[in-house]
Amino acid sequence: VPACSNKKSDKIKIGVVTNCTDPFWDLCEAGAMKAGEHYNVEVLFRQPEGMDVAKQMPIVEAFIQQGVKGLAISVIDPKGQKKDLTRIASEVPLITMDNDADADTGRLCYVGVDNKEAGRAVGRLVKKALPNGGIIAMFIGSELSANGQGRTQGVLDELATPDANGKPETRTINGQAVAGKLYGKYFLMDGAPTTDGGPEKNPQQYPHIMLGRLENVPDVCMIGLYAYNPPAILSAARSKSMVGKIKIVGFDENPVTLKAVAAGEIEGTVVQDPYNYGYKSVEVLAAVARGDKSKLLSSPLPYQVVTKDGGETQTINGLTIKFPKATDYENTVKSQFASVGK
Amino acid sequence: MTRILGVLGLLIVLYALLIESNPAAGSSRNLMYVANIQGRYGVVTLAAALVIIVGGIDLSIGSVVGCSAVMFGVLMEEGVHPFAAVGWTLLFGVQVGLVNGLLITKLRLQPFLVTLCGMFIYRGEARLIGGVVSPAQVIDEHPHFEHSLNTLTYLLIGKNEKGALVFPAMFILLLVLAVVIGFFLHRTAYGRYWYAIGHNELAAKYAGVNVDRQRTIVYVICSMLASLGGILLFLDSSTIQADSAGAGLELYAILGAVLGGCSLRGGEGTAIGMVLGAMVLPVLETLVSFRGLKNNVIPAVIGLTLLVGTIVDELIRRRSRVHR
Amino acid sequence: MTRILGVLGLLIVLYALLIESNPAAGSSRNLMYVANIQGRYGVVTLAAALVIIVGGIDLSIGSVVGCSAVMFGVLMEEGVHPFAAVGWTLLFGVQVGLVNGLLITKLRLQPFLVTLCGMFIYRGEARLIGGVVSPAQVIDEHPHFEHSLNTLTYLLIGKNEKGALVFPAMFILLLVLAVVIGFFLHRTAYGRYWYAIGHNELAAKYAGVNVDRQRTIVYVICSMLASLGGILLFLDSSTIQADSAGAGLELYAILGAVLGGCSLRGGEGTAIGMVLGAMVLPVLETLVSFRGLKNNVIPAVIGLTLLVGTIVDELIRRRSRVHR
Amino acid sequence: MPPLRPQVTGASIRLQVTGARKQFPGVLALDGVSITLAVGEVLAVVGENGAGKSTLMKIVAGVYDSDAGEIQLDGQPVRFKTPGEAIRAGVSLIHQELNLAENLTVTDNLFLGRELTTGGGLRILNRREMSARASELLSRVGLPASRAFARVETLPPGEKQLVEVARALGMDVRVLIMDEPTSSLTQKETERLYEVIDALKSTGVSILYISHRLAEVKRVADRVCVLRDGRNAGELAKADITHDNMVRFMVGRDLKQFYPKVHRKGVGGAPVLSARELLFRGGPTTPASFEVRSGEILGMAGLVGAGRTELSEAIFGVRHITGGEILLDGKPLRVRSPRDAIAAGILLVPEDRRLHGLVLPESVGFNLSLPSLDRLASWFGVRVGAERELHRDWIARLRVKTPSSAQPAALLSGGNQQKVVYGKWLARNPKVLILDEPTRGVDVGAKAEIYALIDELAGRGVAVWMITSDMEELLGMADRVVVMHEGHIAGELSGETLTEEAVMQLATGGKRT
Ligand SMILES: Nc1ncnc2c1ncn2[C@@H]1O[C@H](COP(=O)(O)OP(=O)(O)OP(=O)(O)O)[C@@H](O)[C@H]1O
Ligand SMILES: Nc1ncnc2c1ncn2[C@@H]1O[C@H](COP(=O)(O)OP(=O)(O)OP(=O)(O)O)[C@@H](O)[C@H]1O
Ligand SMILES: [Mg+2]
Ligand SMILES: [Mg+2]
Repeated sequence: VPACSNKKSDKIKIGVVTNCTDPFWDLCEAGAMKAGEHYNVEVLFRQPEGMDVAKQMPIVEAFIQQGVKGLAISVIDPKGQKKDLTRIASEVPLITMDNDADADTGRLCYVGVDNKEAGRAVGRLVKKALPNGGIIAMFIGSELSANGQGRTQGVLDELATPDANGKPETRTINGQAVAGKLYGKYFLMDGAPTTDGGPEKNPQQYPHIMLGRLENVPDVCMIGLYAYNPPAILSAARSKSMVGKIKIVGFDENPVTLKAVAAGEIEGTVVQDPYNYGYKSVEVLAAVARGDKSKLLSSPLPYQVVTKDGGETQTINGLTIKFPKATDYENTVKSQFASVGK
Repeated sequence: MTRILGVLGLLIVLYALLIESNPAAGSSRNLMYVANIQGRYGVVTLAAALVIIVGGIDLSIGSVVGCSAVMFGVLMEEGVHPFAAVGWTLLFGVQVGLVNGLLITKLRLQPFLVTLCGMFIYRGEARLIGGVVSPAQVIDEHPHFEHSLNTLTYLLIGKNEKGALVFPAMFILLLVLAVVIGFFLHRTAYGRYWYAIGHNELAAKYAGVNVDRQRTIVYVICSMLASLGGILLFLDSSTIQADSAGAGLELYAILGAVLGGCSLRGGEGTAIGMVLGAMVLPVLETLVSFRGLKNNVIPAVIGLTLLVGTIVDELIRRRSRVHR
Repeated sequence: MTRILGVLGLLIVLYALLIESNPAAGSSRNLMYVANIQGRYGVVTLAAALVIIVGGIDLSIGSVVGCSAVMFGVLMEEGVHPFAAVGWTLLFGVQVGLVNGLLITKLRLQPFLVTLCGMFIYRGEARLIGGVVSPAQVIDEHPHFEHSLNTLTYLLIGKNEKGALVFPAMFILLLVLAVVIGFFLHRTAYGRYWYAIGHNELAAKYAGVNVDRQRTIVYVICSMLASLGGILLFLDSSTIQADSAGAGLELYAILGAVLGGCSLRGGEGTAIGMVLGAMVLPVLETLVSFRGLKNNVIPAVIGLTLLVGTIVDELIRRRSRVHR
Repeated sequence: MPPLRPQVTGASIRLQVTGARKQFPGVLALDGVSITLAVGEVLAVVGENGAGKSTLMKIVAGVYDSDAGEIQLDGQPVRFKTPGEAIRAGVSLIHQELNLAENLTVTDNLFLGRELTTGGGLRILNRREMSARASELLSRVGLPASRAFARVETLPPGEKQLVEVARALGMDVRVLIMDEPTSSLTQKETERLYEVIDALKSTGVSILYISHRLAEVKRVADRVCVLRDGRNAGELAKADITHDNMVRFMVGRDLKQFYPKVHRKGVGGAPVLSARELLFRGGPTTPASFEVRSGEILGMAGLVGAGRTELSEAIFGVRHITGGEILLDGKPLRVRSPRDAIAAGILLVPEDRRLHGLVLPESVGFNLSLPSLDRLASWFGVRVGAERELHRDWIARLRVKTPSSAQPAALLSGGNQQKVVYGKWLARNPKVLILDEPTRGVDVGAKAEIYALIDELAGRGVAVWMITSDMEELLGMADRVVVMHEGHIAGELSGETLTEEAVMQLATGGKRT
């Protein structure tokens, strides 16, 4: 294995530690490596298994021990990890990425989108798909993670605007009483997102069953908030021949999602551009390591909204948001994956 | 016979509850869908069960499923024709089984340890050879594969070119495989060897059975079935992630086998039991979702149901033993 | 003796590679850090190993660790004093072990099945009683617990109030526990009973051993240790997520036990072996981090290293058998 | 008497082993043993426990590889690497210990490894053919044809042993090796086996026969080869096969007072253990009543499967008692587990040493101490000194042939394992001692010692209940005999009435004369 070669380089080392393993982070890695080349630093990039602080911290510790001159971490629990992050920030220049922590931990800046804002963008896509209101069902891997909570909240906030938020309501759908919640004109099935526990737990079955409960019901929109959710929804819809009869709104840039957006099967997807996370994190840290603090970001990165036809760049809530065309964005992602050999 | 009475009862109760839960749940379309998932589970359950019968265990099943799914996709992306890719992927399974089998029989390593290492290794291999793969991507790169891939999907998964489920092909595949395996287990000399080896290796050896060879064969069949499971997973899923595809499946497979009457002490189990055992979890999961249970309760409900099922099963068996 | 030679060699090689990889890797701070993780692993390894010695298996360990960690946090959030919460959490472990033990001995269910159900059930319980818990949150809600919580963390984890590691308390805890368990295993009648049960339950029964009681005791100890592992996890981690905390730990624990010389057929294993076995994985993981290996290769490297270690171990043992 | 070397003519030699040597860690099991076996001959191999008999047979049958020496089969040098090879060459071994796949049926076991199949490589079982052949094989060893479909684990040990014999009969054999085939058979089945052996002989099959029952050897053997400490100690031609000759070669001295009655008075005292109308789960429907008195040896006879073991297990707390009661010293006793029985002073030396008697992978010492740990334990663990003394004491008293007390029990010869089971129980002071086939596989010398021990115990007032299938032993040792037939107690014999004929009559269901 070439990576085993033990040449001691004098290059500045920058560490990037994510919160779990995911293709999303492969894109981030691609960006980080690219920036490493650009700024002549050695990038240590690690994806710990399974959203577990107990697995993440030993890697962070090992990086610190190796003398990294900058560290980017995707925080799992901002509140719980505060103490550790504060301690780490006192030893090494620290930035947060993808998931932020409190500013008083001493982290230099946050590289990532505001998940709540991105969630609002999803909400807007839903509104566009079902302008007269309807029934929505949301799918997510875990309702415990900070970014998941932010996204969900954003969607619901947007849908509820300007009406009241989360009014419990029971509707009879296909002869079954369903306890849900009403957000504006939108009725959320079961009153909460369906969590599926991760991509390995056969995520298709949940949208499939949901579609079974919603058979022949008009004005349905299904929302997938983790990268693998939109493809799972799509596949379930296909297997029940319901593509086109229901609306689907996605999140993240799974190749299948992008393709479906291009084909008009999915309304749109909100992407975070993880490549840029990696690139920016390393860029910022390399500069800090060389004593230059001017590159620190002062605001969250903008998300992008991918749709079939794309659109003009807009300024929304103070962020400059791009609306790329699905086919274009697909090609970008493909070349990013290719650069890490996937 | 009493060995499968418990699991049969459990299944009947679960199906009854499912159909009662929602009119949509009892629709033929939904039952077909559930059957298809059962088919996919079943293939790996057969794999696990065979190894359990010869007194071994295979923890690498989940990773082999994942690695095979990724490999199948990557091969096609690289331009290998879908049918050929099926062959190569199954061959990969054979190789995995051979390595497992030889390490266990020739070096006399503990199966648990060997296959646990395998679990790491093949997960790593999956991640090395690819990140995300999907049929859509393959067709994108090689549009001329579309037809063959659709044919494969139709034959193995039962979905038409639009992705609509037409018939539960995976369940039919499971039945076919179970009949073949059942034939070998219950009607041929090989089956006798496997049961004998599982219960008392020395007795088999003294009777002149080539224990090492038979064991290795079983590990090969097991991993080949796991590879087949990977192919099914790829064809059935919209997208495969190397880091998670098939993860944890070995436990479900073993669970299915044990529910179906295999004993981890080896030497016990029937083909029909394996099929029934594999059918439990998918119905249970569907039931739980249809009931609209909160996600938080789901693992607990599944665990408790299985436990109650097991206890009832044991009581039935005990009762029948007394009355014999 | 030869039973631990292999794992000892493996450890020495891994440590040598670690220290050679980077000057910082051999620093006392880093070694202490690694030792502490080894301690945490070790506690659950002891748990798994004891059950393995009596010929059982416990797959619920990971979930019990997770559930105990969450429970410990939730109890304190509800206003239970940290010291009392330790007691209650350990009691929870005792209860889990008792249930497992009774189901296995009285109803004669297969340990694999019972504890697999337990794996679901306690994961579900963890998710039901709490989502995310952390010491920070506890202190937030009950500032007067801060002092006791810090004391606990200092004593059990070796971290001061700032969260800096001062001494490897968990490793010391592991050594203490191993000595106690070693005493029971190797010096008292209980240990003899456990080995006898693991090898030949009937012979033990005919020799007047209360097999059911001894087995239940072992399951209770096991789950209690798992609960202790949960407490350590809570104190050591800055945050605990109910759906993932401790997940998969049972496999690591069993791996440690088996590397340390336990056989899954039961009746084998030494306390010192368990400690050594538990030490392998943390060094290996640290080594991998220090070598700056690419993510994708890591699982494969871990798997291969363990496999090579196992093979070498077996060869040593075989050689020593011939030369004896 | 000079060792006699009866000659076998070259032409008819079936099997010739020359200079076989086998070294195990710490034990030289065989040190250059040679044997010759003619066509259609029965050669008995006798010797003390651990003399190397089983090892020699395993070498011949391809289970072990020898360190040195040569084997010729019908003039051809052979060296089998696996049992399978040996079987295919016509050399079949009935192992000293049962080796059956107990989860399968009797038929499956009879044909394991050489199933009758159709379909070429598919090897589809030809069940009809196999069933037919199976019932024929079973009838040859005297088992009912209905057993063909029973799972082996439901059979009593004696029947399992017969299944093993039947299996060997089904093979196309040139050399059949029987390693203590009769150790769990009663006289009736043994007679049956002799008939089988005679039939085989007449078809030219050569037989190597190992037994510790010297009367049997006298009956079947054409020639006797005696092994001692892994070497040839001598051979006896048919005419010279007498008990004393064999013993002299084996032990190197004469044995006096084989069945001692030194310490006993001959009649028992007060009843110590009584069973009143006892019924137990899974047992026969007829209740059993009997008693064992202090200071006597109660013998219990019956055919294979008569239910003696079951009855003793019920009293020992292994089987659940459903009716009647057990009295100990006249007071009712509740036994729910062996633990209760042991606490009350009732000890059982079980019939199946590998299943119930020993923790095979553990050491001899471990096994010896196991039931006595409650006495050896202290607050600081097991008392090492006391334990070591116990080991030394019993290994010496029973002359267990083992390199040390740390040797795994699995590596001892069969007879030595039996001695360990013995020592394990005698190390505790019993009140009632139940012996189920106490001398199975034990050599004559050790038998004499065990008998002396039992006699001494009985003399001290212990109530001994001895279940045995060895008629000689029964008549020699028992003061009183209870005979069982198909689960119920058929009658009691003592003094004048205690004769071989009477026992046999009761055991086979005949009326008492
Ligand atoms: N696998 C083994 N490993 C170590 N020692 C062994 C092994 N098998 C046998 N021995 C030893 O070799 C010697 C000969 O054993 P063997 O079983 O041949 O005796 P035997 O004559 O059959 O005795 P018995 O009449 O008790 O059956 C014994 O001392 C025994 O302890
Ligand atoms: N094929 C069978 N299936 C079920 N039970 C059987 C079968 N054969 C025998 N038995 C039962 O097993 C019992 C024999 O057990 P037990 O071992 O106590 O007899 P035993 O007199 O000790 O004979 P042995 O000399 O074989 O030890 C009988 O009561 C009989 O009912
Ligand atoms: Mg022998
Ligand atoms: Mg008996």
